[in-house]
Amino acid sequence: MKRYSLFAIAREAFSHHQGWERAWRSPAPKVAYDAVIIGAGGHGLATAYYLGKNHGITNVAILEKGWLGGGNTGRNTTIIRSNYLQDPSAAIYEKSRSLYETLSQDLNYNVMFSPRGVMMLAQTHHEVRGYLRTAHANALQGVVTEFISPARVKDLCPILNIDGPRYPILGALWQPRGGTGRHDAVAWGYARACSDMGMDIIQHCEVTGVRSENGVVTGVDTTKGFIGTKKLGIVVAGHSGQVAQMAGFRLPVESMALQALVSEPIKPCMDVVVMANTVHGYMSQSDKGEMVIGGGTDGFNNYTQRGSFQHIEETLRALIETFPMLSRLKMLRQWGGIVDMTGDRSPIISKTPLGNCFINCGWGTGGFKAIPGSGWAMAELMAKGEPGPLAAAFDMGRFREGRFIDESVAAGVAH
Amino acid sequence: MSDAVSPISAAGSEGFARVRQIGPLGMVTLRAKAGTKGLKAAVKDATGCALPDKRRIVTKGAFRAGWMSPDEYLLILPRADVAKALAAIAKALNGQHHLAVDVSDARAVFRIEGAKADQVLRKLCPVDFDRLAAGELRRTRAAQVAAAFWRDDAGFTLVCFRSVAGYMGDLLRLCAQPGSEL
Amino acid sequence: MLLLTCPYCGVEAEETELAPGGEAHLKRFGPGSSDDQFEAYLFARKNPKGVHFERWRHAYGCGKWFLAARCTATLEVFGTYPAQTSGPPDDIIARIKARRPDWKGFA
Amino acid sequence: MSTRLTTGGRLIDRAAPIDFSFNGKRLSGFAGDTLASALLANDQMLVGRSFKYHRPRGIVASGAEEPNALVNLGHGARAEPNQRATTTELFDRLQARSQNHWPSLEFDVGVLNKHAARLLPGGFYYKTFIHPRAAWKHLFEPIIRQTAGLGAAPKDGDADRYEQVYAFCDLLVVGGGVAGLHAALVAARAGARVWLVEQSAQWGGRAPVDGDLIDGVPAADWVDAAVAELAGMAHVTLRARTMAAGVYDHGYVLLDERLADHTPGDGRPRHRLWRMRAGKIIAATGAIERPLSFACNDVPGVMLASALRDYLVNWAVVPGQRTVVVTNNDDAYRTAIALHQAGQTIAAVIDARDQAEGALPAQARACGIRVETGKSIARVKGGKRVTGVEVCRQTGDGTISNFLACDAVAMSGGWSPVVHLYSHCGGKLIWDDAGAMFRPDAAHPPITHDGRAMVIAAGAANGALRTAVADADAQVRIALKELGVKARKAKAPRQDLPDEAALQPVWIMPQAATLGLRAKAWLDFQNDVKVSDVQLAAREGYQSVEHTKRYTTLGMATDQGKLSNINGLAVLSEALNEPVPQVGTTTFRPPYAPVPLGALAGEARGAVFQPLRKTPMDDWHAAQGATFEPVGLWRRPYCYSHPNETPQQAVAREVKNTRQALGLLDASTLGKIIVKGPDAGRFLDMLYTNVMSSLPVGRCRYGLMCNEQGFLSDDGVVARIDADTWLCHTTSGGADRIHGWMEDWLQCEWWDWQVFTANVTEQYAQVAVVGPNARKVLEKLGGMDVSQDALPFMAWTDGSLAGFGCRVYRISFSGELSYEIAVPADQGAAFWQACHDAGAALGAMPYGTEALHIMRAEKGFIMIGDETDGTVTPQDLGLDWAVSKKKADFLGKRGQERRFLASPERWKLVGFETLDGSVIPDGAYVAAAGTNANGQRHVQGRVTSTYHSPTLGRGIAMGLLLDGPDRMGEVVSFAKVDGSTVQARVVSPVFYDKHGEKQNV
Repeated sequence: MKRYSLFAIAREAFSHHQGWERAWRSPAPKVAYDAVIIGAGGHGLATAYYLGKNHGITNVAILEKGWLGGGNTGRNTTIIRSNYLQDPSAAIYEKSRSLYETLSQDLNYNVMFSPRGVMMLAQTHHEVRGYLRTAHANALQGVVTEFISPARVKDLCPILNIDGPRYPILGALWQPRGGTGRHDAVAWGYARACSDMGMDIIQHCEVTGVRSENGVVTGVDTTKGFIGTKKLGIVVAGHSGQVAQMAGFRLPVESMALQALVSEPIKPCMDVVVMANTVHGYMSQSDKGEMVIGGGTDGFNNYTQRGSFQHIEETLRALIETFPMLSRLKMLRQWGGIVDMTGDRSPIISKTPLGNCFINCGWGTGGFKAIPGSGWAMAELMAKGEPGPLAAAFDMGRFREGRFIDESVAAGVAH
Repeated sequence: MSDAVSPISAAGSEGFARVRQIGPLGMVTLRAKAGTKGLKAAVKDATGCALPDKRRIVTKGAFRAGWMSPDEYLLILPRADVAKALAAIAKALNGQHHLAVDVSDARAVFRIEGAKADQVLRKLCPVDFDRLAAGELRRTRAAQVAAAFWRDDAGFTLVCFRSVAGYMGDLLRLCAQPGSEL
Repeated sequence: MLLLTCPYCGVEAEETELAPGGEAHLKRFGPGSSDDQFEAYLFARKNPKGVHFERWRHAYGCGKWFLAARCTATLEVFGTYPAQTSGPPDDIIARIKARRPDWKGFA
Repeated sequence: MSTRLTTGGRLIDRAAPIDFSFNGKRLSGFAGDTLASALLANDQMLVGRSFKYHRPRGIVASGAEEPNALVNLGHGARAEPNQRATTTELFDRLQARSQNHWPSLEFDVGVLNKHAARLLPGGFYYKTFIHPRAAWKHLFEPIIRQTAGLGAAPKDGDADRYEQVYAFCDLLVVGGGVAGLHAALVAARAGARVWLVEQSAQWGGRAPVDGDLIDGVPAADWVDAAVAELAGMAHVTLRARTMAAGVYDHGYVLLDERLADHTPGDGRPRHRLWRMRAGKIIAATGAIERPLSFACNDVPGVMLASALRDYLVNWAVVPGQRTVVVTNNDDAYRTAIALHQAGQTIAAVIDARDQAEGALPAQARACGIRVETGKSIARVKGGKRVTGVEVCRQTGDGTISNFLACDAVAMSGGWSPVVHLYSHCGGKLIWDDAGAMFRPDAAHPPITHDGRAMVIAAGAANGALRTAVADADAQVRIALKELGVKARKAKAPRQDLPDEAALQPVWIMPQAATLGLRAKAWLDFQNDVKVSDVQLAAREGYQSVEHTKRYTTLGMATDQGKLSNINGLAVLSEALNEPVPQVGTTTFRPPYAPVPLGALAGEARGAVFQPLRKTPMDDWHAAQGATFEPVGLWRRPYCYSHPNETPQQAVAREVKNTRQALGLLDASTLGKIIVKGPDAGRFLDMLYTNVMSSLPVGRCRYGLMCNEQGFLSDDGVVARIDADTWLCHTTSGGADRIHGWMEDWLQCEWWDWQVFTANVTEQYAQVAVVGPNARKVLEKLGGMDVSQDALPFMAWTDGSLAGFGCRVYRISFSGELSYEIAVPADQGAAFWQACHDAGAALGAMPYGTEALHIMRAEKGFIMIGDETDGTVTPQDLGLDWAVSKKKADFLGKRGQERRFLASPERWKLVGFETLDGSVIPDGAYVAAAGTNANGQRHVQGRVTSTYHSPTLGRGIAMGLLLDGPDRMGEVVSFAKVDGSTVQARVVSPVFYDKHGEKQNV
């Protein structure tokens, strides 16, 4: 693999950039692999990458029905944070965040991780208490967060109206090492590294069936023929239920549309990520200058990658109240992604009823930030057949036992 | 005992339509399944009105009976007549499963009047006003709260919950501002 | 922005007048049920990409819960019907089959 | 020299001059001008800088597709970045500033010369700035951010207001060109309820500009007649300046009407967002001309041929004195002919086709215009404006054959139908080889709720570039048929257009352009994406059209690729050696053109941002200067500070006064639901964890509700009113949720049970009269017996106090002698005042929510939302006594039997008393020894409520602790965020009046 660097660019500039090689190969599938991963989104590619890097398993195919990174990886609001309340969540998101810190160097691909800081506004007394609780939990979990004053909030984000008549800002939970990344680059960087390890990324290859014998997966039928495998990982986000159905089991997930939008680009005016849960909205400014805004989730099952517009309106009302200067900016583009929501809104990284089949799903609205950590934990599960400490709590069995990992507790809502 | 005080004290306003709060009115929520024995009589005795059909409101002078859901009616009457109405209902529906309760204080009522009164509500309610039938009681959403209204005498009567009377008054005035005619 | 007709009051209501309520025709399991049954009741969802039966409440209207048959892939609506039914009515099944000949039926 | 001609201009009113300024320079135009036409009339060719290389940019187009002419408009509370000059109507004293340059538009230090630009090919940032790690955050990213971003961020809120309106129609026709007008006429004459919207201020679209004849009359006259006829029909709505921004499911369309953009400050809402629900949508949105990709096609003065024609015909503006037209089709000859007829000089028409023998080329030649076929532009010369073009053979590599001096270039690469609205909800497109364009695939339209087509494209938007009216006629008839509307039989108007020869697709000019030329051939003018960038992406494996788009940023600028997408796609398909349809298109997403966020938020700002629920006593609270806090959508007094008193001091005073004398609380927000019927008792036994059916009439009982998981969701006091009627109190803000919960079970599960519910929360104002003097004040109010005998603890009765008809409950959430009195809401304020008047001599003071919280915590009463968080069971809180063991079933019972909930290792409620009397910090955890496998400290408990108790003069807390009730007396340590600890003793959560003597007197 030709390494990327400023010098490489300078060298290539003389030949009008004719010398760059492909970032990843486009091979035809082999007859069989040691491991097949369904889904070449961020999570699937990261799983493959850590299978190779941490466990030496490189005879791997990653199957993608569309183009790699084209699902939720390519349509999220790119927020990276780990200020979660519950121990299992904090562990995996913090692992993820720490992997993001060096991901550009690890992959030799600039994923533009930008640790500009994430603040979650507290706008009611109840929310203040919730975030103080998270701050205490984070201190014991080794996650660096701090509950900051309204003055500090204003200092970090001057365009905020902290004296809103309805919901004045009472403080914020501040994670200085949270931030954003370039979503496409994460998928592309992992893809390039996987391809470089000899793994086959097979795009436009839809899985149409999962074959198993005696409770063990033997391979998958695809639009490019049957592909045999010793291990199968299902990492397909919004379509998890569909693939699980092919494998013969039902998941505690529902697929719903989550929406986002960007404004037209403007000069830098906001250096941090702000989340306002009381009024339901979050926003950051991309390197291009667009205000990147996350909206709400529809309450009904939907596979259309477009949602209902009232959620966009609700979000914008909330954000204009919080950031009055937004009013004359313009919405450039809005879109939706299909997220899979579990019974406790926390993910699943789990064994399945099939012995050599593993599933990673249910990231709901929070998948992008988890990509490296999720891949790390899923790779460990696939390699060893048993979950490591990062994945252990995210098994499917928790729903039967009532052992929830409920983060809504921290979102400042009672239930 | 003091006089009843309306939810908001602000005076009416003149925009391109006239908005004012009216009342206090008497209101009774009556819940009974259609076909309940004595239901017709109960509504008649309480209001003098016939039992309204689906989504209709029947008017008889100062008395009204509106269809709210398959097993719910809203009776509107002078405040002083509420006790009498409740007694009449109890009598007519004696022994039948029903629920009748005074909700006079739980509501705020607005009048929106003028040739363009509908335009005010078009800004707030996802309702096709061109297709709103005469005598139709429409329950819907007005901006961010629940509301019910009907059309009569060159205007609309709108009912919402008492606690959001201020919000509703502000909204109606805002939407009736001169210069924002549709 | 869905448009669903409330089978009780006949209003063709837009989504903002409604509240979604998840999968329809779930059977409640209480005390005495097995872990499997209870887990399935609370969590296992069909989540189909295609014909789906679901609950809606006409929250800003007559307040009644009703059920809808809808395609989650196209958002096409096959019909709505009262909540007081244990399975989809025949006319709705027929309508779905007419439009989705390969639909496997309600199970 | 760009200038205004002395005659002509169908849209301008020369009698109405308008002053405006650009970059502080005073300029003038006419009413009817756009900012773009006025700038051109003033020879302001240079209007901005590109996003990445900061190259000089001029106006390219005449409508919403314009990528370059974006300005900062207005100032202060009316400052708006990225406003498109081509769609901005000129108004008096308009102030515009160019963007994305420093220090000035003419001299920008950000400009990258060709050598530096070469270092920044598409996707360059992914390949560099990797080392050193810290440099990205601290060095590279800030530089990139500063150079990107276009317009300046507004600083203030918005001076304008917005509104939204719901609208309904049978047929929405989008586009006021001749196709749209005709479609609307057919539908309107058939009696359908029709809306016709047009994004610009004028009707007619291109036809009047091109001088078409319709039914033998000039298009402009035909348009006037059509508009007049439509305007005269009551069931037709016409809206100009109204853009269909997005099509959503089930016929929902957002229409953005620009009411006062051109009349700022006139008191009208600035924009009005129509939330249209249409039975069917006709997209008669026309087509957009494509640029051609030749080197330096981005130099100011290079424009779309159609735009140049628009400026000439509509505004009498010509961007140059000597124009070169470059084309691959006949249509562009119209521009040459129009310029010639206006007395302008055409240097030549450069036609990439080997032959140009159609009617229009013939007419051009007849005008004496030089036509060079088989030729293309190798390179445009000039910096901040065109000085000439180098001409070469289209089939070659760019070897220059001749040079043509000129100061404007009109280019045409063919036309692309505007398919956005067709695509927003999933309509499919097909590639039309003849027209080299994507057009709607009528076999795969976006469908609506009934499974039928939601959007039908008509006219040029449907690919019928030259038969727009006839196509519109056919399409509207299809639409009407599906709507069940019978259309009158009539022949479609005849459009008389000269014959046109086929266009020849030209994606790169010349065909075999050298690397150097391709690296200068712009596809996306705003984002600086060139032919070479797309080819690089293809070479590097970013071969999906979405990969290419994202890697190069093609089509991601504020014009969303209206000019660049098809050209980029075609270049990609050539690079991949795959046909265009196989490469596919990117997804079209709303909005069609950017819409102000303020318009999308609508009226909901300031006072009506959200509904604010107020109790009947709210005015009193406000008059007393209460500090409010939101509780759901309610606002409640948090405390009532006296002058010179901090909120903390006020709270302490309110607690002490209530405990020592008399406190009055506005408890009106408490939820109140009547449950009545033969099965009501049975129903409540299912809803509550304890038994409610056995509650005697006249008595009250505290009850808990769980969800099916078994976790606590609400609590409150239930009163039995009569044999089959109960009144259930819920938490403040919980009434609607719990009422909905009840109705859900009654309607969907137990629909054969005879139970009716009614939410009467707002029917009553409720006052808690609390403290040792509570009874005295009620006696003073007089009217009923409120003695312990007549009204014992946990009983209720109806009666009257001071003439107010009321219901009095002997319940206590403070531990004091307490009455809660419900009166009709309309009398709430008066009753509240009466209580204060009567209580004045007894020490009555109001108290707020914080004092309420403290007093309940002193008593060890749980608070839903504090002690519970959705993961806590009644058993966790020591409320086993309120969970029936006898009932076979209740909501949550089965859930509580699950392993994790039934585990003996759950954290349980206890009290905590700090050894030093301090207050345990909110949210603190009790750490345990060691760490888990993920390196996190083990924990064994946490605080749930923690306060300074004014009554006890020290910190008190409740919390959950592993094996808590078995550890009374043990000292545990709470970890503070700073790493230090607070030692606290495990005690009973009841800190005050442990035996409940005070409340029951």
